[in-house]
Amino acid sequence: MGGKNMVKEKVSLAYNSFQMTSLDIKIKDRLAKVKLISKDKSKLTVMVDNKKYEVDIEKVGGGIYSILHKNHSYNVELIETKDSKSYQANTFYQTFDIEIQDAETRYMHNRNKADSLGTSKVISSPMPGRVVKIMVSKGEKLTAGQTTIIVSAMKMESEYKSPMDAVVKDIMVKEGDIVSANQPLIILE
Amino acid sequence: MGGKNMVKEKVSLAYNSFQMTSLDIKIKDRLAKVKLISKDKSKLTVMVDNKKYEVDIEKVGGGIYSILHKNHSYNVELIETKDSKSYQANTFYQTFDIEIQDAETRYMHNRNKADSLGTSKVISSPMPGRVVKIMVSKGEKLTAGQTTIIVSAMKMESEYKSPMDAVVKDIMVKEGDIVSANQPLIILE
Amino acid sequence: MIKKILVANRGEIAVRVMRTCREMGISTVAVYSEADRKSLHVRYADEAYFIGNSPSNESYLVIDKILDAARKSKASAIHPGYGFLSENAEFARRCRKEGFIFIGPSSHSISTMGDKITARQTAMNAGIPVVPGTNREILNEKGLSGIVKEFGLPVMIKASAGGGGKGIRLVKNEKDLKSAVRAAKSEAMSAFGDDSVYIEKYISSPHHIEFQILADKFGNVIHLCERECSVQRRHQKIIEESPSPLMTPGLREKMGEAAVKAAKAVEYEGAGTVEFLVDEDLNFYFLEMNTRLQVEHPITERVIGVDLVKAQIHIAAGEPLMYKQSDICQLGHAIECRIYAEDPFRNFMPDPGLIRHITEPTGLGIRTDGYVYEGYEIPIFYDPMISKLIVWGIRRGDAIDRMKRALYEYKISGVKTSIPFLKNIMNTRSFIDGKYNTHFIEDNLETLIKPGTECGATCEDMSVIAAFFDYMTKIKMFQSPAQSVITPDGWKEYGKRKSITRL
Amino acid sequence: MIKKILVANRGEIAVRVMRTCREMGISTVAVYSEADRKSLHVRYADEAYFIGNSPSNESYLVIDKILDAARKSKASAIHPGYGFLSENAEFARRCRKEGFIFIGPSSHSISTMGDKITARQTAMNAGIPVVPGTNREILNEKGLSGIVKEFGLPVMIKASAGGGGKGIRLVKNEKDLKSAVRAAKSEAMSAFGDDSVYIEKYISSPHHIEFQILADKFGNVIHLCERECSVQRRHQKIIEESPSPLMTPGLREKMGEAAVKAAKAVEYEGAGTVEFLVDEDLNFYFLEMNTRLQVEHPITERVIGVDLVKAQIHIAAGEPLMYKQSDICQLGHAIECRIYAEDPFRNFMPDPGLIRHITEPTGLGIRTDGYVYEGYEIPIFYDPMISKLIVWGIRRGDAIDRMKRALYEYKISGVKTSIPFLKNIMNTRSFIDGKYNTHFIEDNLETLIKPGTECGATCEDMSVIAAFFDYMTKIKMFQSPAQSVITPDGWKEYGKRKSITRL
Repeated sequence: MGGKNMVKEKVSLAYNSFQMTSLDIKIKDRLAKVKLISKDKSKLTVMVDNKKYEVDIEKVGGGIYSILHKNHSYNVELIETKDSKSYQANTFYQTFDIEIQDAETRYMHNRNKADSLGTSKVISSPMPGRVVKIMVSKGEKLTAGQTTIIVSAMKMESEYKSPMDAVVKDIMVKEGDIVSANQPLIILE
Repeated sequence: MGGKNMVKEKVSLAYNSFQMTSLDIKIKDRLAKVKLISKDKSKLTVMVDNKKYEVDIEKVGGGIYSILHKNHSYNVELIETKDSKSYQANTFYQTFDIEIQDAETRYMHNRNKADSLGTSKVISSPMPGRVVKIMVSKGEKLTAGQTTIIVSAMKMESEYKSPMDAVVKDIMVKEGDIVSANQPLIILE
Repeated sequence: MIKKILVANRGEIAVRVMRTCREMGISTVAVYSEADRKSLHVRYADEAYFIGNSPSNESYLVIDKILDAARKSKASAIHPGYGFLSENAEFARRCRKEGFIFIGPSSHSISTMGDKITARQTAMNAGIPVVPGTNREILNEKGLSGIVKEFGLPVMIKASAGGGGKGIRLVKNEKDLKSAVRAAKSEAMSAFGDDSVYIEKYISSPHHIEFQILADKFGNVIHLCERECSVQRRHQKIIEESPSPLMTPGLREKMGEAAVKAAKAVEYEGAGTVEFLVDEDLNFYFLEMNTRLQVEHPITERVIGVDLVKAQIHIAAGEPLMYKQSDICQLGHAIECRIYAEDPFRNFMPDPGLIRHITEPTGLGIRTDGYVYEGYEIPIFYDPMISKLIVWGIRRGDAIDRMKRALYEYKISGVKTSIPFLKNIMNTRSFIDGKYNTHFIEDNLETLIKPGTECGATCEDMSVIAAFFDYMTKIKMFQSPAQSVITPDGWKEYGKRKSITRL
Repeated sequence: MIKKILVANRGEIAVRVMRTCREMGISTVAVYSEADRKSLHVRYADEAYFIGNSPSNESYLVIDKILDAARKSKASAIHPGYGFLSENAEFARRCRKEGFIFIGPSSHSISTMGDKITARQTAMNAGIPVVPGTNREILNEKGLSGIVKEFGLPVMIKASAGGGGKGIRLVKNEKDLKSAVRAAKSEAMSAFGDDSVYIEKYISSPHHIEFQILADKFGNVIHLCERECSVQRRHQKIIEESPSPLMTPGLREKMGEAAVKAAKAVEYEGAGTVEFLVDEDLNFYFLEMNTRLQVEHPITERVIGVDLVKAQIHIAAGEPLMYKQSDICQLGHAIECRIYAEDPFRNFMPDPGLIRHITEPTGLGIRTDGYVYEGYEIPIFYDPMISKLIVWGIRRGDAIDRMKRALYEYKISGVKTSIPFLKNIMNTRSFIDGKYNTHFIEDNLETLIKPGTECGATCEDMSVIAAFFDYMTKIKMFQSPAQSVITPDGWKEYGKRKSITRL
């Protein structure tokens, strides 16, 4: 089984020649190349990197796929995360973050990387919560490690510190505000 | 509370003058007239026949509405049945068939009534199932009460008899076929 | 040790068996027909093998196909569940012949107990009381009136190969006797391919009470007390409970001993059930033995504290019983309700279809054993039972109160179910008092098939208001500035707030 | 009799209390904050009253608002659940003063046991061993070294009004003593508004074991055996089990007697819990008494067979205890896992959010007590515990196997949960062997926060294939004639077949 020569196998169904039959799919740190070989009702044959899989795949409700592969039974729940190309995949044993990669997502990635360099001076909370206390004021000079804001969620309070010596450029929230995950709270410069 | 004079109460929100603010709703054998008085977020005031209700209504997932009325808590699950105007309503205690009645549904009703008169010579099964045996053949003369077809579902077999003396005009299915609920099986004349 | 088990069944029992396998670290193999590709037992198993078309005589009943899957999967043992091939002596024999452990008794035990005339004879020889009647097949109609003189009327004509209420006739007048025998024979022939029938005295107002037994390969046999199964409709059990409200400690001991004797008489191995009829004077009569796990086994598991599937697997693996008879005692009271996909208000018509939404009861003293899930379409080919609801309470009254609460919480939508019917039973005086026999459903049918009316006028209006609100929202008639807070669909609202880009 | 109970709480405990009320035929009244309009306790109750803004100090902690709802609803009794006002002596006093039955002990019992210095003194006077330490508040720093000489190092500084791990300092070196006392005092002042602290000898490798007690208004007090609660993270319990693997019958009897003494010493009424520290040599020390129902009460319900909420209500209604001490025995083994909405792999960060999908484990020996449902958005304001999973097995090993099976089946999506962390605990040797103390999580943290890897390469590729299939279907790239059988959405397919006209 497997082996590079498998890649050359013909597509057995007559697909429209403009159709996409392969995708790059990122799972954890791995970039898997997935190529469609054939599809007949629920029977799907694909190459994942250099391994060929013949599976029977059925959607069974609740966003869950039941997959039979060599008579082994797998359940994969897919949840769309930030957009239609991003999934969280839950198997009975493990959870994976998955991303469909195409020209568009690669472009967005590069742009986000650039963005994230430019926005490293924004303080935000990775979880939604409620602003308990703002410890700084606009224009204030901060030293690295100084606590700027306290956010609480579900009885747990988290303190967010300044990553560097900086000046408070703007404060985007006030005490008592409910904030979403990753919402900018304080802008430094 | 209640009383006919309530009906005159003003609509407190500025609605577009072309908007529908009342509906006839059939529940069991009763035809209820429902009229919107006001709506502010989840707070709804309506007249149902001559009773005024101020409720707090929220959709809570799974097609279920949580309704608070005079601090009493109700849960009503709505399932669309044959079209967008027909519901099955499940409360914690009872199940109701509900139909929104407007000019269109009344027309359809009348038409269906006419239809059903014309189609009373169709033999069908009220449940989905599998045709076990066809007891008659095309052109055969039947007497009232004669068994025409046996359909099984979930280990239970049901015999369908001719409602009158008739001739078999057509047989729409064959033995072993899977049939839906109310699908025509045998046409008599 | 057994490493991998093929479960030759579907539905809730396949899942229930696999759950115990998972707890024991044993791999599971499912088999499935065309209609069952999406069934939960296929999804739950480690492996799954396709075995044919949807009708069970083309899949679940085909011995060769099951054995073929067992070979391919390299399973070491086969669990038959209940129904299908579970009481097929030929299947048990073939499994063993082809090198698999059959999780159940010997073919000999199955065939002896499977034929009711042989079973009666075996019980009598072991000194167990049986319902007075003929001990041989009725071969001709000459001796009939003599038989009736001996036992008195009414009598029951029963098929020797019987099951599921088929081939049974009650005869009250002597003049109906011959025609009833003919009818029973003809029905038995068409149902079982065997027209042997026998005659039993009719026990009036009987209780159907059964004893769970466990027997290992070393001749150790114990009973796990009784289950009361008198709530039946057309010979199908609806509700079971343990202990039986009729039982006394003395009767339990006597019946338990008789059950153990019956098992020993056929050198039984594994889990089995000995069924008895008990009359109002507490006389008991051997009825039959079921040589497999019963649908209602969970109530015994609850009051005795034993996992019966685990016990079956241990026995099949050749281990001696973990328990002695003196270890066994009942704690508290358990009741099981069977939930069927059927419409109790339309003559119990089966209602297969798509499950739209389920809310299962949970919390203290509640167990559900089911197999349907949201989005699953119940096929038309198999049994309409979709779930079993088992509750436990320290006293019988607590168990009934808990069952009412559980039925109140249990919501299945998309198909009609027997839940309203079961609720009505829980509110019926003779059930509450524990004073009922096998005529219970028949005697109370009129009140049992009345739809509930507890909802009241306001509650009815709330349904109307919900429909009004839903429809107005759907046709976008709520155009006020407040519209943004109407969230008919939680997902959409969430999507908006999280700025999810959708295609 | 009590006819209507207001439950002054939210979340799983509110629903759990209401379930028992429903079984007893008692009407239920919910109170809810702004964030809780759609919460299950509001939907489950017969009535619901709005009591204010989302933060609990503007709603669930405001005595006047609770009492106002109780008056309006004409409730006859108030059940406080756990947390919030459940151990607030003033609330108990106000409830009773205003004519409601408070389902819990007297204000006197609450306040005596609420202050840890008084509680220690009370226990000592009753002849119950306490951890060696000061019996008075530390008022100045002069006597500190004398205290340390008396008990030896290390010592614990503890806030008298303490709870939730606040105001606690461990001191290993004498030089750190003064600063630790100051720090503890300051933390206690800001957390509880009371800076009283005291000093206790540090018990190394301690077990946290508690006894459930029940006491009626007639002076009858019994204990319902122990719960082992040593699996803790930052003084918060994660997993509890009963019996304790450390327990011996002799120790159980001695500790049970001490627990009953403690309850009698404060003329206790209702359900309560006496907490002890037990060292490796099986010496035990009174730690504190919780004057309310505990989160982990279901494991006691399972092994003892008693509904603790029902017992609370009966006691509050003035009925004598149904059980004598000699009626009480443990059958089998129960384990509870607390499921939190948090990410164990990101420093246990809380993860409130929308529940997309839930599959709860069911079947033999499984109980879940939760409150979230599909489409529910967990608010940010309250406790992150969303469910409790309780399993039972005849032996401890069976219970662990069952818990693994249940955690495997338990699927909650939309938010991160502690389920993977709990699975890791079930696979940790010292837990399996029952040889663990309160340092368990700390000692094993590195392996416990490792994401699972059981899925393997093929399973990983199956996730990739599912995503491929889903995405290709979504962008309509499967255009072959076979396309009609692709049913990415069961509802749609159903809609088509049933010819539903949609708007």
